[in-house]
This record gives sequence, C-alpha cells and structure tokens, in this order.
Amino acid sequence: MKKIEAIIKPFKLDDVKEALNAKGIKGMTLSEVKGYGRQKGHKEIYRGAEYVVDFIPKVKLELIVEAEQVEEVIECIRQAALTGKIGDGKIFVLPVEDVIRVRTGEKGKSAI
Amino acid sequence: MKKIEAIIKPFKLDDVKEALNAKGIKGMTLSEVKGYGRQKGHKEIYRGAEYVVDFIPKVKLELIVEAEQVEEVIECIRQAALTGKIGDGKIFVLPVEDVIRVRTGEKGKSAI
Amino acid sequence: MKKIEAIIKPFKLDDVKEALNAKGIKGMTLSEVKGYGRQKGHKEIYRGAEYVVDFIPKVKLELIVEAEQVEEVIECIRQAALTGKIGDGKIFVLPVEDVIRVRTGEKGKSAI
Amino acid sequence: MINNGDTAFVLAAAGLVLLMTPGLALFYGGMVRGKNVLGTFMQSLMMIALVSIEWVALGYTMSFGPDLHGVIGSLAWLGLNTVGAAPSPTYATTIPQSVFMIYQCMFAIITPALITGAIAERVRFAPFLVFALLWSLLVYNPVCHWVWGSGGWLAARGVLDFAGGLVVHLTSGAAALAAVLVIPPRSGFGKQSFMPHNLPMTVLGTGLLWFGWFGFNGGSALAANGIAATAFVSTHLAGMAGMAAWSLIEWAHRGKPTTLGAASGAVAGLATVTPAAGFVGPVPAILIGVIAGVICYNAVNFKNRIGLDDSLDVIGIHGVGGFVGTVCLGVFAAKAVNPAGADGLLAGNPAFLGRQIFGVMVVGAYAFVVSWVLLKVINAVMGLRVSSEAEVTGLDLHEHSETAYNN
Amino acid sequence: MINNGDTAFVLAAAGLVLLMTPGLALFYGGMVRGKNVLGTFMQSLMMIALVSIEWVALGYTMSFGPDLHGVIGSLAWLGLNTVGAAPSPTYATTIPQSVFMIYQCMFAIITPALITGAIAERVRFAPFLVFALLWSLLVYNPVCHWVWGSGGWLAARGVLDFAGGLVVHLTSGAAALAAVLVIPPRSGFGKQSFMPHNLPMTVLGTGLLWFGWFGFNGGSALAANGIAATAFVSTHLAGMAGMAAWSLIEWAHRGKPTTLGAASGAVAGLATVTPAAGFVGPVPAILIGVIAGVICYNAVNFKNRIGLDDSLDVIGIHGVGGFVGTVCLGVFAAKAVNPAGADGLLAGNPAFLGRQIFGVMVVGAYAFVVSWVLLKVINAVMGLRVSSEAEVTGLDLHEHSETAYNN
Amino acid sequence: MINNGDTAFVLAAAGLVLLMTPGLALFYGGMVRGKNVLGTFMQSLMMIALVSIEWVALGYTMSFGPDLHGVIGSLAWLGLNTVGAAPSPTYATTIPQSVFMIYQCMFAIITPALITGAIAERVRFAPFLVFALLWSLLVYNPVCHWVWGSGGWLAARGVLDFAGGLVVHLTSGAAALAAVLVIPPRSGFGKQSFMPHNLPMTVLGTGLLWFGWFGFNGGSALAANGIAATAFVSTHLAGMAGMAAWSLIEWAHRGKPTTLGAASGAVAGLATVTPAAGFVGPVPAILIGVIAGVICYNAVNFKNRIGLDDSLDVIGIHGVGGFVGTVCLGVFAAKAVNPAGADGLLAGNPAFLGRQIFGVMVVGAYAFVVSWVLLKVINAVMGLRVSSEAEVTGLDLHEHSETAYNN
Ligand SMILES: Nc1ncnc2c1ncn2[C@@H]1O[C@H](COP(=O)(O)OP(=O)(O)O)[C@@H](O)[C@H]1O
Ligand SMILES: Nc1ncnc2c1ncn2[C@@H]1O[C@H](COP(=O)(O)OP(=O)(O)O)[C@@H](O)[C@H]1O
Ligand SMILES: Nc1ncnc2c1ncn2[C@@H]1O[C@H](COP(=O)(O)OP(=O)(O)O)[C@@H](O)[C@H]1O
Repeated sequence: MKKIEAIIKPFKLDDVKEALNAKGIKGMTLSEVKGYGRQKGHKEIYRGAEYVVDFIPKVKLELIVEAEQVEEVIECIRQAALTGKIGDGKIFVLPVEDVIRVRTGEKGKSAI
Repeated sequence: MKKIEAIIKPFKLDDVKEALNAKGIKGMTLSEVKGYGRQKGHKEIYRGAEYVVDFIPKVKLELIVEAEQVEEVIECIRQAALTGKIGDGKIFVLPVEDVIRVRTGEKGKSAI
Repeated sequence: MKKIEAIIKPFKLDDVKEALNAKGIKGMTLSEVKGYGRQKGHKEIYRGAEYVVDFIPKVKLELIVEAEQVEEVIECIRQAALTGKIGDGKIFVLPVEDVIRVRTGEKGKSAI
Repeated sequence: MINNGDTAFVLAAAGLVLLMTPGLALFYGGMVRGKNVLGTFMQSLMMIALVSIEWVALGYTMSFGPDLHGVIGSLAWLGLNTVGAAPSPTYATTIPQSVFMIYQCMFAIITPALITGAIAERVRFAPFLVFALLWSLLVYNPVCHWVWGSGGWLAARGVLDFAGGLVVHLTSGAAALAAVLVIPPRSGFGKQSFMPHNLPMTVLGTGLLWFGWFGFNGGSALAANGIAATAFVSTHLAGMAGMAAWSLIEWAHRGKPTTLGAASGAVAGLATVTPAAGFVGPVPAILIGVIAGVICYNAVNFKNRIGLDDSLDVIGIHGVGGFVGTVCLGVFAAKAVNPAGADGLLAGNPAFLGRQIFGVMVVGAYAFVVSWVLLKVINAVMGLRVSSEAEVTGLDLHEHSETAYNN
Repeated sequence: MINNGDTAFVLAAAGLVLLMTPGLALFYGGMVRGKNVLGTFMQSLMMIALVSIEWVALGYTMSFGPDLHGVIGSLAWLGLNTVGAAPSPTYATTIPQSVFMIYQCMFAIITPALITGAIAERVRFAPFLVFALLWSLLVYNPVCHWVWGSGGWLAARGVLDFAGGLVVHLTSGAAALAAVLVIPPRSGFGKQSFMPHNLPMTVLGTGLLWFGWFGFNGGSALAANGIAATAFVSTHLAGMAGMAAWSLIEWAHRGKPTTLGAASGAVAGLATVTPAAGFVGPVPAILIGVIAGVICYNAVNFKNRIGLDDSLDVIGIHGVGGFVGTVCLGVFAAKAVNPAGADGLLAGNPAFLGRQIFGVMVVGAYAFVVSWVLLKVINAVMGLRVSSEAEVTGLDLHEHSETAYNN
Repeated sequence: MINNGDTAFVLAAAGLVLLMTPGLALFYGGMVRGKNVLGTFMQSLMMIALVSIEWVALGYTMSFGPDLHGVIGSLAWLGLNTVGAAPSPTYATTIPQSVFMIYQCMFAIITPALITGAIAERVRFAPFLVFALLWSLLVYNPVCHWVWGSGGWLAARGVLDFAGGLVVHLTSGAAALAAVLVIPPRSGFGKQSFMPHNLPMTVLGTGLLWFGWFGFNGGSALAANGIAATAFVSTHLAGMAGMAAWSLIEWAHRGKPTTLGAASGAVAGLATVTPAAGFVGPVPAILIGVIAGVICYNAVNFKNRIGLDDSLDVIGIHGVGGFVGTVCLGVFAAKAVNPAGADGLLAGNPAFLGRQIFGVMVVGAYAFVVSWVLLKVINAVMGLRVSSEAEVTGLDLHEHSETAYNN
C-alpha cells in the first residue's frame, strides 16, 4: 500500500475528485494548506503600503491506495489538476505499512 | 519508529486523547481535515435548492511512536474512536527514519 | 528523496522560511495544526469558570528534499526555529518513493 | 393630541428594540459552538415572525385591551380592531396608538427569545416554536396585563416595573429555570468545555443590545421628556457599572478581566436597571449596576457549582437581574425623581419595597409553574430534545440543513 | 415652518437608510465565497461616494428640481443651488430642505447597490462604477422624478409608490435582469455549488436592513405623524410575514426551514411592502408579506430551473417584490388609512389597480431597456467581466489587492 | 423650556455616539491579528465603564461646570449635583440637562478609545486603564472646558470646534503621537507584515462609525433644527468625499483601490469635517473631505517611511484630521451658513483662520506634552508594554485568558 499526497490548486478540487471517483477511488482525506514554490505570491496593499504574500492557498489530498494502483491514480490526479501554469502542484508517493479501519478493525488492503 | 495517522470523528477527539494519555502517550499533532469515503455527505439547502456536500469534517491525529508501541496505540485509538457507524475513520502506519527534537537536538527514540 | 515534516512555533515561521530560502530550498507546504506534548496548555476563563486548553497552535512544514540534503535542512530548520523553551517542536524524516510535478509530469529529483 | 417629538422618539425606540433581537441572536450565537450558531440565531429570529403574528392577533388585546377583572385584557381589540393612528386615551396619549402597539410588540418578541439561551445547542426547532407561542399567550400576555395593563391587578396594588424587570426579564428567567430542569444538559456537559466559537460576535451583539436598550428603557417613558432622560441616563450608568463590577470581581477572583465578563456584566447591569430606569436617579442607577454585576457574577458561578446546564446564563443574568432590579427599585425609588413613581425604602417607605417583593414572588412563581407545565407537556407530546446524533452533527445541519461557514 | 419633531425623525431616518448600504454589503457579502467578500462590499460601499457626489451635483435637481414637462427636473438646483435649511414649499414642508435632500440621497445610493447582487463574484470594479454612475443619471433620476417629483408624469397619472417599490426595487430588479442577460454566469455555474461563506454575516446584514427599513419606509412619511406610524407598522408586519411565509413554504417543500430562507423572506416582505407601507393597514400589510414570501420563493426557484445566474437573487426578490408590491397596493390601498393615498380594488376602485399596473409596466420596461443598452455599451468598450483567471483568484485579490481574512 | 423634538433628537444622538465605541472596537479589532482582537476590543469597551464613572463623578463638572478663570469648571456639579431633568440655562436650553450631560459623556468615552489604535497589540491592560483615567482628567476635561465650556478661554478667544476636531480628534491624535514615541514598536515591526485579520469586521465598524457620526456631528447642534441639518449633510458629504479621494489616490498610486483604503478615507473625511460640520455648507464640506482623503493618505504613507509604529494610524487619521479640519474651518466658515459661527478666510476674515491655527497649536501642544509626561511616568511605575513572550502569545490569552475564535 502507498500513500499519495497531492498538493493541488483549490479550484481544481472538484475536477480531481470527480476524476478519482470515475476510477472507482472512493476514499480520500483533504486539508487546506499553503504552498511555497516557484509560483510567485501576490501583492497586497495595506493602507498605501505594499506587502508580498508568499504562501499561496492549496489543497492537499491524501489517499491510501494499493501499490498497483499508484501509477493510475497519479496520472488521474495529474490530468485533472493540470492547468499548465506554474503552481499546479506536486504529487508525492510514500510507503505505508498498514491500514486499519476503525469501524471494523479490518487491516491491510481490505481496510482501504 | 513509526508514524501513526488516524482520521477520526471530531467529537471523539477528547476520548481518544484521554485514552492515549492513559497509555502514557503524551505527544501528538492534530489537524482539521475533510474526509471522503463511504459515509454519505449531507444535504444543504440554499435558497430553496438542494446541494450535496461530500466532504465531512474529520480530525487527523499524527503520532510518532516507537515501533513496539504501534499495535498498542492503534488498538487504543481504535477503541476510543469507535462508534460502530460508517465514517469512524482510518488509521495508517508509516515508516519514520528519524525524529529530532528542536529544543535539544536529540535524535531518534529519545526525541519522541 | 525524503520528506521532512517540521512542527514549529507559529511565530518562528518567517525565520524558518528565510533560513531555508538562504539555503536554496524553495519548495514547501505549510499547514496549521495543533500540538500536544510537554508544553503545558493555557488556561481560559469562561464566565468565571476556568478551563485548560491542551492543544497549542503550531505550524507544520512539509518539505520533500533529496536524501543528501536532509541533514543540512534539518539543522537549518532547527536553528531558525529554536527558542530553547519547551514546545519548540519536532522534525520527522520519512522516506518518499516518488515525486511528480503536476505541471510537467517530471518525476523524481527533477520534480522536487 | 399627537406630539411629533414624542412620536419620533417612540418610533425610533421601537426600531431600537427590534434591533435587540438580532443583537441577542449575535450575543448568544457567538457563545455557542460553530455548528449551532444558525440554530441559535433561528430560535431568536423566528420570534419576530411568530410573536408578531400572535401579538397583532391576540397578544395586544390580551395585554392592553379593556381590563377583565385585573387579570387579562378583553378581546375587544382582536386583530388590532380600532387600533389606529389616533392616540389611545389610556396609554401613551401623545402618540398614535399604533406606535404604542408596535413598540410593545418588540418587547413581546424579545422575551421568549431570551429564554433560548438557557437551552442552547440541544432543542428541536418545531417544539420550541410551539412552546414560544403558548408561552407568549399564557405567560407573557397575562403578566404584561397585570403589570402594565390599565386595570392590571399588580399595577393596582402599586407594583412598579418601568421597562420590564418583571414582564421581560423575570418571566424569561423563570422560564429558563423551568427549561433547564425539564431538558437535560448538553451531552458532554461537565466533562467537555464548550468554548464560545466567536467572541467578537458576542461583543457585537452586546454593542447592539446596549444601543437598543436606550430604546427599551428610554422609550418606555413613551415621550421624549424628562422621564425619558432619566431612564436613558440610568440605563447607561447601570450598564457601565455592571460591566465595571463584573470585570473587577473577575479580575480579583480569576486573575484576569475577560471580554465575555465585561459583556456579561454590561448585560446584567442593563437588565437589572430595567424595572427601575425611569424611577431612580444616577447614583442609585450606578449602585444597581454594581449590585447586578456582583450578584449575577456569583449566580453564574453558583450555577456552575450545582451543575445546571443553563448554557448561556439566562437564569443567572436575566432571571436574577429581573429579580434584583425589581427589589432594588423598592429600595431606591424616589418621587423626587419621578412623581409618577413611588418612594422606596430609602425614601422612608418600606411598604413599597414589600409590594415589589410581592410582585417578584407572584410573577416568578407564575412564570415558573406555567413554563414548567408547558415544557413537560410539549416534551411528552413532541420531544423537545434533539437526538444525540443530531447534537453531534449540530443544530445548523440537522435542523436547518445549513452550515454557517464555508470556504 | 420647521417642526423639530419631524426634523428629528427624518434625520434619524436618513441615518437609518445610510446604514442600509453597509447592511446590504454584509447581507450580500455573507453569501459570496470568501475570496469575493471585499469585492462585493466595495461594489455597495463605493455607491456612497459615487452616488452622493452625483446626487448633490445633478441627481437632486434632476429628480426633484422644478419640473420640465413631467419628464425630468430642471437644472435649477444644480450643485444644491438654493437648497438650504429653509423648508421646500413643495416637498416635506416641515423640515429643512437639506434634510429632505440628504434623506433622498440615501435612497439613490442604495438602489444601484442592490443591482450588484445579481452579478456578484464576476464583475470588474471600474466598469461597474461607470455603469452605476450612468444608471443613476439615466434610470434612477428620471424614474424618481416621474414618480415622486412634483409634476412627474406618473405621479400626475395617479401612480403611487410610498417608499420606492417602483423607484428603488423595480428599477434595480429590472437592471439586474438586464445584467444577468448581458453578463455570462460565474464559471462553474450549474456544476459547482457556491455556498455562502459566512451566513452569520448575512443574518447581521438582514438585521441592519430591517432596522434601516423603518427609516426607509417610516421616514417616507417625511413627518413623525400617523402616516409614519402606519408605514412603520406595515413595514414590520410585512417583514415578519414574509419571513414566516418563506420559512413555512421551504419547510414544506424541502423539509427544513433555513436561516437564509428566513432572511430572504424577511427582505422579500420588506421590499414588497415598500410601495404600499403608508397606504395600507396592518392586515393588508401582513397579506402583502405572505404574498411576497410565497411569490419570491417561487421566483427564486424558477430562476434556478431556467439557469439564470442571478447570483444573490435580485430579480427574484427585489424585482419581483417591487412589481408585486406596487400591484398589491392597487388592490389594498384605502383612503380610510391614508386620505392622501387612494382607494384600491378592494375599496371598489379597480381603476387605481390599472394605474399601478401601468406604472409597473412603464418603469419596468424603461429601466430594463436603458440598463441593457448601458451594459452592452460598457461591456463593448471596457469589458464588464473579470478574466477567468481573476475569477479563480477572487475579486478581493484581483480587484483590490486584499484578502478578507488572515491569521 | 423642553422641546420634545430636540430631546428626542439628542437622546437618539447620544445612543448613536455610544454605538461608535463598539463600532471603533470593531474597526480597530478587524485590523489587528487574531490573537489580539479581544484585547483591542477591551481597550475601547472598558472606556465605557471607566470614563462614564469619571464623567459623572468629576468630568462633567470639570468640563461644563461653572467656569474658573476660563481654565476649568468648578466642582459645583460634583457627582452630577443639581444636574437633572431641567434644562441648563447655559447649554442646550431646550432639552433636559441630564440629556446634555449623557450626550457629552459619550464623547468623553470615545476619545481615549481612539488613542488605543496607535499602540495596538502591545500594551498591558491595567496601566492603560490608569493612563486613560488620568488622561481624561488632565487632558480631555480641561480642553473640553477651554473649547466648549461656558467661559472657556479658547472659546472666549473665538476658537470654534463644532463637534470635536480639537476636543476629540486632535487631543487623541496628539496623545497617540506621544504614545508611539514612548512605547516601542511591535516586535517584528518593519520586517513582518501585520495583515488585518478580518477586514469585514473593519468594514462593519466603519459602517457603525459613519452611522454614529450623524449623532456625533448632527447631535452637536443640540436641537433638531437647521444647524443639525447642516451638520448632518456636511458629515455625510465629507465622509463620502474622503472615501472617494483616498480610493482614487490609492488607485493612482498603487494600482488598486482597497476596501481598507475606502474605509480609512471615510473615517478621515468624517473626522476632519467634525470641527466644521455645523459651520459650513455642502460644497466646503466636500472640499474638506477631499482634502482629508489626500492629506491623511499622505500622512499615513509618510509615517510608514519614517518607521513610526502608529499601528492603526491614529496620528495620520485622527490627529491630522483634527488639525486639518480645524484649520479648514478657519478657511471655509461662513456666517451665512450659521450665524452663530464665524466668517472664515474665504468670507474675508483671515483673523478667524489665525484664531483656529492658534487653537490647534495650543491644544495640540498641551495634549502632546501632558500625554507624554503621563506615559513616561506610568511606564516607569507600572510598565506599559507587554513582555515579548506575551506579545507572541497575544493580548487575548495573556491579558484576558480568552481566545476569540474556537471551533
Ligand atoms: N519540495 C517541496 N516540498 C513540499 N512541497 C512542495 C515542494 N515544492 C513544491 N511544493 C508544493 O507544490 C506547490 C507548487 O509548486 P510550484 O513550485 O509553485 O509550482 P510547479 O510545481 O508548477 O513548478 C507549492 O505551492 C508547494 O505547496
Ligand atoms: N483510501 C483512503 N485514503 C485516505 N483517507 C481515507 C481513505 N478511505 C477513507 N479515508 C478517510 O477515512 C474516513 C472514513 O472513511 P469511510 O469510508 O467514510 O468510513 P469507514 O472507514 O467507516 O468505512 C473518510 O472520511 C476519509 O477521511
Ligand atoms: N510523538 C509525537 N508525535 C507527533 N507530534 C509530536 C510528538 N511529540 C511532540 N509532538 C509535537 O511537537 C510539539 C512540541 O512538543 P513538546 O513535547 O511540547 O515540546 P518539546 O519537543 O520541546 O519537548 C507538540 O506540540 C506536538 O505538536
């Protein structure tokens, strides 16, 4: 099993969710994060002074998937999240050793 | 060392915290996330129209523990978080290579 | 590649960001979390009654870096985040199997 | 004859008292958890619709219509029959009667809204509406007639209540006590802390309440005259004194003065001076505010110790405030301030204090008993409490299919 | 001669109507997404600056200046020339003319602000300002003169509008319809749901609007007299009835009464009674409120079905409300209530209903056509819509380099 | 003799001015970081308690009591002795003196609250209260007597201040300058950006301030007459002109008009017209608003360049506004507008401009020096600044053991 973490642009969330759904991926966890990278932050004005805000709102998706699904899921997210502009985000793959479903106590693949 | 990530129902947080405390687990980090899974989202009404909101508020706990504690901690969380209804959440176990305590620079187990 | 997760005091974020920048680390993701550990929570008063609030606001930084950079980045974060007081936070290192840049589809090191 | 200055004044006051209901919704809404804020709002806001209808249909004539044996108004003015732009010969004779009617309507609205604070975060919307309607008919209207109606029996006995210490605060406080006894506490009560989700909202509500209270108390003079001035000044001074007293006692007791404490003390002072506002001078008003701050602070703390889940402290602030204020009026009233008022204990007339205590007992007992019976019956028939699952989900989603905040 | 009571009343009313513009900003701002709240605020708030300047320079004289052929006021009072502390011999003869002028200014401000709800979250600031200015000159001022100006041709035909059913609500609703037809929907419309980012903000806005509406309708009597009382009472009763009706119909239709529904129904009732407020008694006012709740609820649902992105329902609430209210006045008006008014259908005078329908047609058509042309031209010249990238970023950052919330 | 219209008007105005203090709390609170919002609120709100007590005990008689050598009021009215429902023969002769007293109380409350913006996010609560009390006694009351007290020496010299350009805005602005010089900047100042945590809160505060300002300036006529009308109109026009000017200059200078800019410009315009409101016609009022917007924008930018941590721009907006407005009155005043006023420079009377400049110098210098000494002494004795640890934690938790937002 692997954990896929995808940092995407917030307004792409609906598209990504639908694309994953279409692939039969029905479990995920999402959080609001702020990103810092090549994408330039924006300028804000405060009483006539200018400030640069570096961190940009992003959404982070976390999905546990079976190892064989990884490629497919990544591609699916990538396509749905793509705008082609800087700041589209990153996808990370991490190893997972175990998964437990709280409700049933099931472990491993059947708990995903 | 392992990282345990537990996605639970928000109103179970106090119970889980206390259960972990009772086991002597005194370090953890918590964040507000939104979950998507089998648990059905809810309906909202907006000026006479209905919308389905898929993502459900959850709390994510992150704990770094020693490898030998993993089973015990998982069981502890599971029991405290259990309602038996869909949406009770998931627990993931990930490998951790190192831990550093910022204050002292300690590494490894003693830094947990 | 490794994932570095650093839990730090929120008011140290600017310092840490600048220190990482100075080292040429230009990519990271940040989220607001709450921490529980040795640092004592604070007391709040609500209509004459006292309550103890255990969880303390922290910032979590997530950075994917090349394996050889890990030591340097950890030290950099640690120094910038240090106040020497309890609650300064933790740094965790996790293995990462792959990284994909959404915009280009690049994988591995070049995607960081 | 209609006096334009008085009419302008009471119309403005009516607007101000209406504003107190959203103000109260914000005051309460800030103190509940974020999942219950809209449900809390709705319990107050819907009183505007429910009670206004009740008031124009029945409430006004029951409260102020031609007296029947001192107990209730007759139905002569049913549906505002004959209530128009001409002044009433009895009440507020210098303004259109319709202005007096709508001004009083605003009082009838906010009174049941006050009760909701006691049972916040756990009551179903529909049965609460039923309760509020019956309560207005069976508690508010009769008590209003007794105290303010021409011929009302408590008024005839010389009981005084300038702007609603008995009619508004004590009735709602007594109902709150009944409600807390009938409806079990929030789940987790005593173990979890239910911290206010948005104190700035509560502060805003306090500001609007204070502003509105000038209309509530000042307007109760029903003319822009010296009595209105007296009431306005008393209101402000008791509010600020309540705020000061609560803050100081909290500072001494807990080591810090809190924002919620300052707001609570202000509301305690404002509520407590309400029955006395137009009958006392500035120094007694300050004393009443200080007394309010001290007693209500202790009442709220006492409640915490005995484990009543009066969630937002309606008993400790409005009930106790209405009680204390009405009794204080018995002490501090002075005809030198308002010849239409009375002399109290300090002016050498202990009998008046006795009358005030009698009024408090009667109104408190009546409101408590009727409220308790109503709640028991409604609870048996409809079930007042939300399910524990709904309580976890929150009122907003469960009762109204909404969430307050999205991003 | 100046009557101090009347002056106090209309000054207070002017303050209340000014407060409605921030109230509207909050009402609208709560319903948009968090990235557009400041942009939404600015579209309303900047009307205070833009329209006030326009009003003192040109608008007042175009609207109320000496009549030219029933169509427009002459420029005799350009830049408030001769408009001072002396009462006008024509309008509001018991208060300084400057009070009448500033009171009317507040109406001119809020009217274009109402339009912004229809095209929320997608319009550029600069071209909107140009539109608002031209619209004030070419739609608001002429219609205001026709209906309220001494010698205005619709007034001369006996069309009545107590406080702005035609002048404010129908004109802005018709402009909203034009705007929705000219400016494409928000991207994602129909697929995504655009949930309100902060409903407590909308509730607060509703409270301030209701409070302000007492000045809007009550103050339109221009004196603290029986007509003001009638208007004040009608306003409150229609507001509460609209709230009740919308909530009940939603409860029946969707299974839950929502907070936003209660607020929407209240605003629908308040808007709909506006043209009728000083001309009808309490029972018709309640009926108008109920009718408003039912019809506006259905109008908003109908809009959802035909896929118009009238984002915050200006057409369904203000346009339909202004329309329905003006027609209802034709039904319910009674000289018994206000001798300066008219007898309507129920008082045996169907002709008056006909006149009201005529008024609605003329004003609706005129406002729609001129708005449509203006929008088309401005769109061609300046481009009304933000880029799709800016829409993703949000108005706050893109148009104003700000974010509403930080931590 | 008491005039009911005037009494209604000044009571309403007093309510409005009281509302400005929570309005100011929201205006300021929105601009600080989320961890300091309650602390910021408390600094304003507690003025209601602290200054009201001071005012009824000492302040009113020091300010308006029988004159001693033009310098201060005697203690004849200590504790409101003899101040009752009868009108004063000197001040506001058509309303109860208690109304005049409470109206003036609201001014005394908000003035020290204004200062808190300069030293936001870093001052301890207790020493600030001590400062505010002493400042009221040693700065506000004397200056108030000089300018508004019967027999006050500046008034005797012909210095005019309609509603508080000198007494309120210049005194608080000068104190703010002293405070910024005595109390070091927030830690991180110049490196970090301190973005407003909730701009909608600031916008709401602005709306309430604007609404309240009608009471502040309009009510200063102390009667519902033509002067009140003049003041009301000037207030609105200068507010909108300040908003327009600031927005346009920011648009030109930074490329975008901001919401905070619009709000700041509005407050600048409102503050600046305050001394002039009842003495100038609409066109000068607009000019004053424009001048305010332009000068205050530049003052705030200048402060940024010289590195003063006047956190929420009290000097740049209130200090400069009070200064500029008082001088502008010297230019634009016209007896044609208000015979009780003066003719200014443009009416051919440069001497009056000289008097106004003299008034500004005297009041500015006096308020600055006394504030500076007070702050130095209190700082030495009690320590005004929170510890750097407390600054990190935030005022809310550290000073009040509360957090504003929970979920
Ligand atoms: N090394 C990294 N570690 C963690 N997160 C990263 C890293 N690099 C980028 N990110 C995340 O990915 C987002 C997009 O990266 P950015 O460099 O702006 O664009 P792109 O990937 O298109 O070049 C960032 O906002 C940040 O959240
Ligand atoms: N594959 C997954 N990856 C990440 N998070 C998941 C996954 N599946 C479920 N979750 C998280 O677990 C929560 C509970 O899952 P759900 O399917 O609703 O209930 P249950 O686990 O009881 O069947 C979800 O809301 C989501 O946050
Ligand atoms: N075992 C753990 N797992 C996850 N997070 C932890 C753990 N221990 C500590 N933390 C995080 O680190 C923060 C600092 O830890 P704490 O024990 O308070 O201070 P210190 O590390 O200086 O002894 C905590 O608030 C929490 O967020």
